[in-house]
Amino acid sequence: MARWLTTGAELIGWWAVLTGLWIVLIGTVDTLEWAVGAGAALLAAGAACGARRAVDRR
Amino acid sequence: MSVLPYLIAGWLFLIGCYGLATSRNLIHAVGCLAVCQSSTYVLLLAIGYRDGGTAPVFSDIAPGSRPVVDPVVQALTLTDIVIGATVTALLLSLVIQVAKRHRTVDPDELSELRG
Amino acid sequence: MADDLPLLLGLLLVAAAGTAAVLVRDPVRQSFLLSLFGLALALVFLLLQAPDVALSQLAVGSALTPLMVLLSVRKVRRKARSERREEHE
Amino acid sequence: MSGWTAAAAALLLCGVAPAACGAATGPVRRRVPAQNLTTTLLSLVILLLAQGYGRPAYTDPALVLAVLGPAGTLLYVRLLADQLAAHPPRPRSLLAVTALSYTAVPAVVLPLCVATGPGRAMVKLLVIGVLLVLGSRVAARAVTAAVSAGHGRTGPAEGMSDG
Amino acid sequence: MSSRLRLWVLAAGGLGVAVLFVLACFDLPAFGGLRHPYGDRAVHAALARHTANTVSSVNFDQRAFDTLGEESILFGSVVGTVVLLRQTRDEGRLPPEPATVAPPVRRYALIALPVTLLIGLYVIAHGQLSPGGGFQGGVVVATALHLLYIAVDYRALERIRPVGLYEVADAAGEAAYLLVGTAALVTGAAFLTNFLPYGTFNTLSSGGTVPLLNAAIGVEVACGVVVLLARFLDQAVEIESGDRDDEAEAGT
Repeated sequence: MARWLTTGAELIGWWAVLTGLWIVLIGTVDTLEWAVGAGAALLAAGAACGARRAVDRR
Repeated sequence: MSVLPYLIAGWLFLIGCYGLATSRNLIHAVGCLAVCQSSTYVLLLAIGYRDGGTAPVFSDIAPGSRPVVDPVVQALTLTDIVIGATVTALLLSLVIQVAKRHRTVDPDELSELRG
Repeated sequence: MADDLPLLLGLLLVAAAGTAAVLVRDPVRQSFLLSLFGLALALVFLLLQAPDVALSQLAVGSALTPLMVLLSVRKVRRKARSERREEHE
Repeated sequence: MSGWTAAAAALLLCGVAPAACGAATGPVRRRVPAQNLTTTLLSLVILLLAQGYGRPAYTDPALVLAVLGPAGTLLYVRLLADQLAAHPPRPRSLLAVTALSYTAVPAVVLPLCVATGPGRAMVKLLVIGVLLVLGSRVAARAVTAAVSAGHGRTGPAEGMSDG
Repeated sequence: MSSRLRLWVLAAGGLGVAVLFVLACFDLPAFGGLRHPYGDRAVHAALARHTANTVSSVNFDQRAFDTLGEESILFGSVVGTVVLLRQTRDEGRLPPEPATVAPPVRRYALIALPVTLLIGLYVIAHGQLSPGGGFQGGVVVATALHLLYIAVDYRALERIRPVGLYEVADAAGEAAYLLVGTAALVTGAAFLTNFLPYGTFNTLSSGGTVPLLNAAIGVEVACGVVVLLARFLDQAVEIESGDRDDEAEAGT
């Protein structure tokens, strides 16, 4: 249970940071940008968590 | 300046050909081929250039506010760069196969093998 | 003329890096020069007002091409070394 | 030619060209740090050109170079670890290269930030600056680590073994 | 042919090419000239279709069929590499050894991987607006994953890289491009016509089919490069010829 919580917190933390980064990168902000940015950030956050686990399980 | 970019493109092509013909290592030859290929990029983009022009990308400037360079040659070049990289990968894998089968990557030794 | 100065520098850099990349015969050393050649090309593309093409060249030239070349060198040399060792036995 | 473009040309001539010469010649121990310095400085040149041409869109190549440049350097460190361990670079020269990028990055990025004015574009510039500093720092650390790992082991050939 | 003779032949050919090329250079439109009929028309057409990045418009709309050909070359060379570098019967596999990596380098890789991935996705998604597109962004995305090999080790990369999945996605990217093109046929237009509404200029949804084709190319390039590099890494790190034994620590 605790592991799920930490993984979830890690994912959400990365997701928030990366969505912020996306908003910094783009030119004009609108709803679709937010949606696409959030999706891309979720993908990258998933990759971040997967990479960390792959490195830790060595 | 008016023909210098063209001449540089030609020079890259010729020096790449020289490297290809005199190479003693197939991996080196693949690198020379990449140099040859790049000459076409320089030539194409130089032809599309316009004095005082800017990129034909209107995300941050209003259309028509500034003269723009030719987008067609840019489109040709940018796809070819990525395609060129994968073709380089194909050639390198051929080199690895040659090394496996003939135990050498020297083209001269390879032609001796064929007799 | 002054406006063309960066472009002139970039073109000379490209010519020098390309020539050096051909004349250096060792593939490992050549991979450094190919990476520099890629960077110089990207600069020239940007100076020719082609940021898309510069981006393409940077993406390919900075990591992908050197990685493939170095991995091939490694495979080929490793092969050659094991063959040579066999002959000695 | 605007001041920014002139600055870019100057950085190209006095920064990128010597660094590229360093990466093109000499032993691997000099090539690897010089290659990293070249990518860092080139990224700064691109930022200056973007400002000189008045095109914020031109910063995207600098952004990509800021993340892929260190990746390229780490790649050389990784695959040429045995050569680096056999002939390690002097710590002083590594330090000099890192110090050079530490000074060059703020010296270019901060004036650009002032010229851009507050806003998301400025944050983007700062992100690129942070990525460049982090990248040159980690490249130097990786070289040092490869050298010390090579010394900790028995044979130099071990450096290329891999997983 | 002796190498001496070969050099003479090369010199003669090179000299001929050089002379003809220099003569041709002086007949080319002068560098920086102001007349670009094709470019002007392409810019006009791109603006008419609400695509801010004219280069993407040329690639994925005005010359989309040409890009299909380019993409097929890419697909073909990926397939060719996979076939050439497969593991043959006389080759064995060595499990990759863990590499010793300095903690700061590993930390950097863990931070840089998602950031690079996001930048790659940004480059793909904004291909029709700012410089970038599927070709460039795909390579950035693929490089992002390989940070795990470069800065950690091969076993870590193998855990987040199921190659089979990427092979399927590579083919799916190619198929998606064709399907978008065929969808135009259904609406009664020609193959690969831009049939979707063009949208508001300079927003993410502008350009009609351009963003879709861009995304398809992005998927294909990213997955194609991952598959390519997987083969190279397998050959360089894992696969050993039959006579291997003491080769565990061999290298360059």
